[in-house]
Amino acid sequence: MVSTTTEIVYQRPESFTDVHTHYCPGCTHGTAHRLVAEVIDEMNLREETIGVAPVGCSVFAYNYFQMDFVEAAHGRAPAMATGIKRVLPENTVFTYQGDGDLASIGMAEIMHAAIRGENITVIFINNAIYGMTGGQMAPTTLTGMKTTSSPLGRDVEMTGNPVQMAEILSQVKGSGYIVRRSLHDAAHIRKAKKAIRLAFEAQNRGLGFSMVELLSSCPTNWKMSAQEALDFVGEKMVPVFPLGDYKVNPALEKLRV
Amino acid sequence: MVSTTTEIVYQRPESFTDVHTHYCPGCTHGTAHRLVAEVIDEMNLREETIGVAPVGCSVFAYNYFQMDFVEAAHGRAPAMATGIKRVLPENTVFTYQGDGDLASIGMAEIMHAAIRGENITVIFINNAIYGMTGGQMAPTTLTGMKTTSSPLGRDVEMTGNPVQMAEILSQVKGSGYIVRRSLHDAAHIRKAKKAIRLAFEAQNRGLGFSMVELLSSCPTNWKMSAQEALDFVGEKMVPVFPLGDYKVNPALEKLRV
Amino acid sequence: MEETSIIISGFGGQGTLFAGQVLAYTALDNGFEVTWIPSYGPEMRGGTAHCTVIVSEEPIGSPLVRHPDIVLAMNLPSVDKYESVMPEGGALIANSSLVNREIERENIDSLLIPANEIAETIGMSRLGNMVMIGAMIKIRPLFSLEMTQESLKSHIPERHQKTLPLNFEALEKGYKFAEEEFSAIKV
Amino acid sequence: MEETSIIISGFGGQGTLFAGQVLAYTALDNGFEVTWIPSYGPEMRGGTAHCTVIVSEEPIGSPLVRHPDIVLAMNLPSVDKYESVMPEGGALIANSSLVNREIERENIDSLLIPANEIAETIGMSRLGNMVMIGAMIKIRPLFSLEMTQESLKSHIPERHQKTLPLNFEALEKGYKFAEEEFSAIKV
Amino acid sequence: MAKELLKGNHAFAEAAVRAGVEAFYGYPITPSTEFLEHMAARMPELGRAFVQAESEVSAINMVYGAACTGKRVMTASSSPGLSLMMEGISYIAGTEVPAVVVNVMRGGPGLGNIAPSQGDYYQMVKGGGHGDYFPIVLAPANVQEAIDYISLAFDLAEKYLSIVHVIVDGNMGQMMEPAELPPMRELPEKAPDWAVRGAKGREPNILTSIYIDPEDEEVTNLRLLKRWKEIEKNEVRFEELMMEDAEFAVIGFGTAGRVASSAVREARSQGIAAGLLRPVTLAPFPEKRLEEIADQVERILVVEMNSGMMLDDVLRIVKGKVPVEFYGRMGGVTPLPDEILAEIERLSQNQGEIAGDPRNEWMARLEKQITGEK
Amino acid sequence: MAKELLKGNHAFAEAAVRAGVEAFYGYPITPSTEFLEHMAARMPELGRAFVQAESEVSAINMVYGAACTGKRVMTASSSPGLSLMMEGISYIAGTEVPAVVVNVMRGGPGLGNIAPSQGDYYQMVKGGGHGDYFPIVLAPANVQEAIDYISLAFDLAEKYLSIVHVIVDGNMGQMMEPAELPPMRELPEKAPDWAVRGAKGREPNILTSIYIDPEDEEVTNLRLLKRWKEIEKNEVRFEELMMEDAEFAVIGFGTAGRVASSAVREARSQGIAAGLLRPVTLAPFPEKRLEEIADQVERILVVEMNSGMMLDDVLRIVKGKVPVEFYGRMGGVTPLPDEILAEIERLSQNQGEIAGDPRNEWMARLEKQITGEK
Amino acid sequence: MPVTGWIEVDELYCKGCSLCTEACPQDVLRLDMDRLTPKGYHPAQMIEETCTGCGICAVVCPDAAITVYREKTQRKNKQRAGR
Amino acid sequence: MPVTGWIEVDELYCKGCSLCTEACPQDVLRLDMDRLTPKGYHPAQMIEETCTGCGICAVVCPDAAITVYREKTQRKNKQRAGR
Ligand SMILES: Cc1ncc(C[n+]2csc(CCOP(=O)(O)OP(=O)(O)O)c2C)c(N)n1
Ligand SMILES: Cc1ncc(C[n+]2csc(CCOP(=O)(O)OP(=O)(O)O)c2C)c(N)n1
Ligand code: SF4
Ligand code: SF4
Ligand code: SF4
Ligand code: SF4
Repeated sequence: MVSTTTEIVYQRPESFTDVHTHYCPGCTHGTAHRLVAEVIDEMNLREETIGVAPVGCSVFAYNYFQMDFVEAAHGRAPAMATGIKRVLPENTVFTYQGDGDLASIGMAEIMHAAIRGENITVIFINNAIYGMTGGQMAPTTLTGMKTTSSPLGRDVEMTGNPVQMAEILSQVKGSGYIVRRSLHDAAHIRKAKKAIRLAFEAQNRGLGFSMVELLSSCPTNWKMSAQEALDFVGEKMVPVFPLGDYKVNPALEKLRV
Repeated sequence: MVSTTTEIVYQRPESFTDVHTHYCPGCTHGTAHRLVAEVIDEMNLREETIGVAPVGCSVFAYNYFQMDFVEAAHGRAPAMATGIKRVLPENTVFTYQGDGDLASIGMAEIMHAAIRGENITVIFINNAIYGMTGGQMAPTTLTGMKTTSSPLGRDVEMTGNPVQMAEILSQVKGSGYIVRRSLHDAAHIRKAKKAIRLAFEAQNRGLGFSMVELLSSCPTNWKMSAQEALDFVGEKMVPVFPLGDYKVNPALEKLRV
Repeated sequence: MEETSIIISGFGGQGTLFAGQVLAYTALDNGFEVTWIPSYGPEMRGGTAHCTVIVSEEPIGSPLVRHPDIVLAMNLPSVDKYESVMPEGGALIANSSLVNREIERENIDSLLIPANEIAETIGMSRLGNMVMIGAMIKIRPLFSLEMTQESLKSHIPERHQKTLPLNFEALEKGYKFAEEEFSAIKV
Repeated sequence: MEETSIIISGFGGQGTLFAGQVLAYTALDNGFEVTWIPSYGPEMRGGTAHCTVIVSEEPIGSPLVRHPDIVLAMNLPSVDKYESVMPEGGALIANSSLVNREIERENIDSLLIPANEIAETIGMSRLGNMVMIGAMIKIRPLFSLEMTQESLKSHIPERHQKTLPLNFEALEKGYKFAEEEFSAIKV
Repeated sequence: MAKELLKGNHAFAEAAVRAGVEAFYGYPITPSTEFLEHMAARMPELGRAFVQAESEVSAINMVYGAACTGKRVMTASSSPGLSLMMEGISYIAGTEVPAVVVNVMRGGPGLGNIAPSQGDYYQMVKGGGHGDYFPIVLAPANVQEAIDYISLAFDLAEKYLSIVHVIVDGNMGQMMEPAELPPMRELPEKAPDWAVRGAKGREPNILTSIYIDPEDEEVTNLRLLKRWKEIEKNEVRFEELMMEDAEFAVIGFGTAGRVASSAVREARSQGIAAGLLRPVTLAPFPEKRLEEIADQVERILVVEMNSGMMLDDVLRIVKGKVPVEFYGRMGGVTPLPDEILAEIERLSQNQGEIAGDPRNEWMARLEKQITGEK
Repeated sequence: MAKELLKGNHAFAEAAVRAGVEAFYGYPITPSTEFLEHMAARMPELGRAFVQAESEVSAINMVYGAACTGKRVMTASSSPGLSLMMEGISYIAGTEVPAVVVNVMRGGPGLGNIAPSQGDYYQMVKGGGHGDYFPIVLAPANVQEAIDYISLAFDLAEKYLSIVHVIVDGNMGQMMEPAELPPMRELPEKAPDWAVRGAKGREPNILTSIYIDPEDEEVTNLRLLKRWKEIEKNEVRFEELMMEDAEFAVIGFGTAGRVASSAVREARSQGIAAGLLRPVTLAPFPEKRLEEIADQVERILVVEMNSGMMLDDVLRIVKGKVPVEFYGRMGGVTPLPDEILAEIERLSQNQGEIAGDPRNEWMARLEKQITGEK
Repeated sequence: MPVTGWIEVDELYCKGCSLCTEACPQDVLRLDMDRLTPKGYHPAQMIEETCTGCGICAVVCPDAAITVYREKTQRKNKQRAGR
Repeated sequence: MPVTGWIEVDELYCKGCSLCTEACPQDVLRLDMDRLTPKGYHPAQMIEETCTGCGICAVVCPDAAITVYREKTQRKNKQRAGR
């Protein structure tokens, strides 16, 4: 006996507002937002979550998530999140930060949030550039990459090598879940979502600091089409920023999501 | 045919002024100062060296070294040293920093000096406490250790684990020489001096960022006698902060000093 | 000639800022005082971009104006925004390729010009901005066509030198279109 | 009694700050206004430590004075520093264990007392500070010996309670020494 | 509760605890460190939040975060630490959330020293951070006053959704005085409706200081300014000593004002009709009262532990009605009563006009004086 | 050299290059970013130092370091970035080494927006950092002036061993104007004798801002203050428009002053005897000139792109001789000539006294106006 | 009977970045060059009926503009006790 | 003939921390409880002649207060050419 039903394979997450984002077409900030919203939906955390927006292209993140949000000073999101989490330990607190925000001006705050084992989740968007201010060099900018502040291409002699935050933060005892994922195609996006899920699970279980570094695109400042930008992530960024699990608290390993 | 001559086995280094230091009796800040002065004498660098003093008990370091010195803001010595080295690349530039200065407030500056591969030398005094301000907890304070800001002993749950800067900085590509040594007895002091020599050699050879982390004592705030404090370093600190070479540029390995 | 204020407005990517600079350079090369000031910041991304150019024989005070004497509107939002604030006797030139409505004001000079289409006839759709400039200097002859072409030639970035002839052609086509289509103020 | 200012000065570790607090507590317990202000900062480390105590029946303005009425000098540098600035008729009590010179000023009351030695006779050399206090309240009876002991008893930190008898003895010995040795102002 | 002998920093911190502070985030710095140390012991035992931050930059941003939750939060530091907080303070002000910041001032500029100073007046009162904002600034002059005003600070911060600075100098932080601590306050159980605590059964709350459209920012600036006008109307506080019939007014805040009170009493005993105005709220400044005084007295002496900062505000308000003179000590030096008395005596003789900057004559006198002192 | 059409930020940066700046350390921030971008291209090709620092905190401390070597060094940023530099600026001032800091101001407080503003007047002019120090503040109003004053800034910094701030608003940073760049200056080959470059054949040089003994710090504070008095004597600069016979004075700096000049011209053409005073050095402020003007005119209008900051200085100096009114736009809004003209017209009619804060009436008017505009 | 699906593109969100058209394994998506969204972009659309409802387009869409539906056939089995 | 040595302690620098007395392998150093340095510390001193001049005390001294001397005996050999 046979019957057909219509199922919805995918729809816009509930934790999203119905606002058109200001991101450039094809910018994977949107993808990252969506994954976070989906995870929060799945875990049913929307009403208890407090997001901390950075200064960067995602400065207006609070307009797109249907939940309580604050807007931090440039680089200080982890400090602000700490201030919140310590007085509201029962709430879920996450920061969303770019690479200039987290790896440059915010280096001390992210390091010490991890060192304290602050029980927060950090979504780290590594797009190898300063988007909002128009394409200056980030600590994550690839060697030789031309930016508006490295017009001849990043010179290792003068500016050093691209900084690998996942590797560095995994050195810190306090961290509970530190991984790097990429957003350059559907398969990797699915893996990225799993990681974000685990990061929030880590927080819920009080396992300490969790961060998901997401290799992301900036078609506008890379001066590429959306698809070219994703290809660049896959072909050029992944080799410099190896994907993988850098620190996983044993309590999470069993977990299937 | 036999003759006897009198040789001087040890004397006060030339790079020292003849000023009585303000350090507490038995404080190994003095030892560290002496080793730096000896190395600078041996390498004949006194007249081209610029030192950067921190904010901390060693704030007056410039009174004890017979060379040009500047006094940085708390934690910013690596930035100040960068500003100097970039305009005077031929000079030898070193910072001397405590663990509150380098590992707490100065985390971003030390990380980025290393990330840029800034060609400076950092002498890092890890005494597991804030000395100058009267014994508050440092990021390096041992688990369970009582300080004036952790009166019940450092609680890992609330404040995280002691931070291991040598390990963390060795993760950074730009670093040329990153080691940890201890000052708790004559043998270790001799090894520490060799390391300081190599760190300055690294700078002279343009091998990039070099740091020697020195496990040091604070009898006053640890409330111990000078010797007890050294024993504490050897017995309690060394296990938490393993001595060793964390990053050595191949060009230095051959070098015998 | 006393102070003349020009606003050039359109979508990002329509070359409004460069068009303004062409006017500014021409003014400079011909001994006028001039200021050029863009809109900047997030609204640039995706959204609209406009600049204000002021040309004068006297030193210029405010680089900004509330009531622009001349407006080059390269899209509909720009017409909607500026038509109402222009002073009597002002000149509004609108890009009919993207503006699908008439100009209502009767006490200003106005011209609808299909800048994109004209540019496409030259084979370079991005040159709609030059077409608009061409039309403008016909209707409000701050400078001659030749003066404008001279300045364009001497200030266009190296990498675009090869497109100079096309730019000239765009200017001329705009100028001609205005010559033929523009009938002075209706009232 | 109008405002009386006391400075207690010596090496770090001689208990000058605590001695001042004992006076402050005694003043408080007996209904006086009082301020206690220490020297603080690097000079504390190793170097000298001193505090200023002001006792008064009126609300106290400045907690600091230039010309202290009473000085307890526990070492030589302190005598050198304060002897000259004391007002006529002031009282200078110096710890002769560490002060190997006479007091020159003749227009002030002065007493040389071997505080360390006296303390050692009690078997607790650290109590030189209490010996000095004992002598002071004899020479300048701001409060009685009993009042002082009462307050000491009720404010001494828990961990030191057991040493209370010794502290009392030190106060008494200082008091007695002053009783016997002190002959009022020479001029 | 009876009076106890309390050390400034400990008393201030305990006062905050009693006032119901729910989070303290700070970084050690002399001469305010005992404040943090007191909190390190007290807050955890009360189950409240304490974090020794990695820096003052981080501390103020932790404060910012907690302030957004509507919890009572504060930090305490000293001069250089405050400079590092300027960005965060501007953000807090721009987001219109309540927070209390204590500054135990020391000698500057730069690393300077750890001695008592009032050299941060401009930074604290005019707003050392960027943009248009209006901090409330309280300047108590004794331990009891500080205890009382620290409680008040939280109430003002919450009433006006404002940053409140409590500024004292190192003397206040380090000295002991008899004082009475208030009883423990109840913690508020319900959250303010603007607070972020999770959007449970309501629309999300968003707290931000960004208004990308200048028109919106201007509306915000105007709202802040109007709120400030309210504060100016309601919250001016000051102390006076023998001003009723005074012919010479001394104006000083904090320790300088306190020391001046001794000098004023002494002057009176010498038959000089001196009086003291001690502003307790430096912002809002007691303008009305000063205007009255300017109409009453013959001459005004401003006394500060800096190079003459409040002096500017006094000059602005006095509008040249009477001559204003200045006496200051700088770099961590606390003036003593006899110095100020000497100034009052000089003042009471001096009929001359003060041409230009009142500091000119003082500088000449001070230079002699300190070359003498040294 | 002939005039070229130059974009503000690029012109300012190139002016610094021509003035012989040997090191630029900075961090990107709108609307000053092109300044850094220009340096990123130019400095390396000239073999001079350029570092994009990890933050403004680090940038200013890099500047501090290079300043101690006696090399010509600068940074450029915008409002929030300046707040992060306050500690470093105080250290530089306390160490008495020369440095130039450019602030391209934007709307605040907090993150605010990136539109043009003058809301950092207090922070820049009064000293947003801790302790007693006295920055020189230059406020050019057009690209040419900025070019000229950036060169001057280095000379003043070196002459007075002082911090020099050059402050403009976002309009100036973003606009293009015809201007002429100076020729390249020679770099000085010998080091100042206080500079740290290695103690070769001389006693060591030590540069620090710490004076642990308050007496020593006070001597330093006095030295700084006396130097400041010199600066006040020598370095006042301002521009005027039709002040000779003016009955109504408009006072504004930077873009506000520039826009006001259009309004003043227009007012004159309507027969209103208006004139403009545009301070170029905000510190030292043109006090003498303003005093003369206060004796000459009937009424003064202060125009700013903030909530009324320079206004305080004007009130202090005018001493109530004539009524002072205020007109400001905030939050990144640039006033237009017609607004200021309307104010001048109103002013020319208004005989009334201004009771209390001149901002009260303006606030009421502005509120109507912007609710209208929106 | 094959599993079939279809998508809807919400033009409020679509920015015409064409990541979905590139990603679609069935190659059934294109940008509609004849229409502009309210924000001025050419929106994506389905041009053939062979969509399997795999959802890949939605996964890569940065603007969550796509809803994906699938028609599902299910054969109901008799439940066996104890299983 | 044994190698012998001796030390000098500069009392300007010595702080009487006794790290040297603890470290001396010959146990020939003590603090002099009868004397105070200008800074008020009991300085270290040599109490026996059996110092080998090993220099360990100087290595551990945080205040570089110790100068170490050694009397050295050397037997001069005829130099061989080509070596
Ligand atoms: C204190 C401060 N400094 C600088 C800026 C200017 N700024 C805004 S966003 C940004 C960097 C953005 O880059 P990133 O963090 O990588 O995020 P993205 O825009 O690339 O997503 C900078 C430098 C600021 N707003 N505040
Ligand atoms: C901005 C700032 N914050 C805080 C301080 C106070 N302070 C001075 S030294 C110091 C820490 C010293 O500890 P450490 O760096 O470990 O050096 P140590 O004294 O132990 O040698 C602190 C917090 C300061 N001077 N400046
Ligand atoms: S600038 Fe780059 S990062 Fe920012 S929204 Fe555009 S594409 Fe995304
Ligand atoms: S406090 Fe500690 S670190 Fe500082 S000098 Fe004394 S012993 Fe050394
Ligand atoms: S991926 Fe999303 S935004 Fe991009 S074209 Fe497809 S539907 Fe539109
Ligand atoms: S180690 Fe040095 S300082 Fe310590 S006792 Fe010996 S000589 Fe004196």
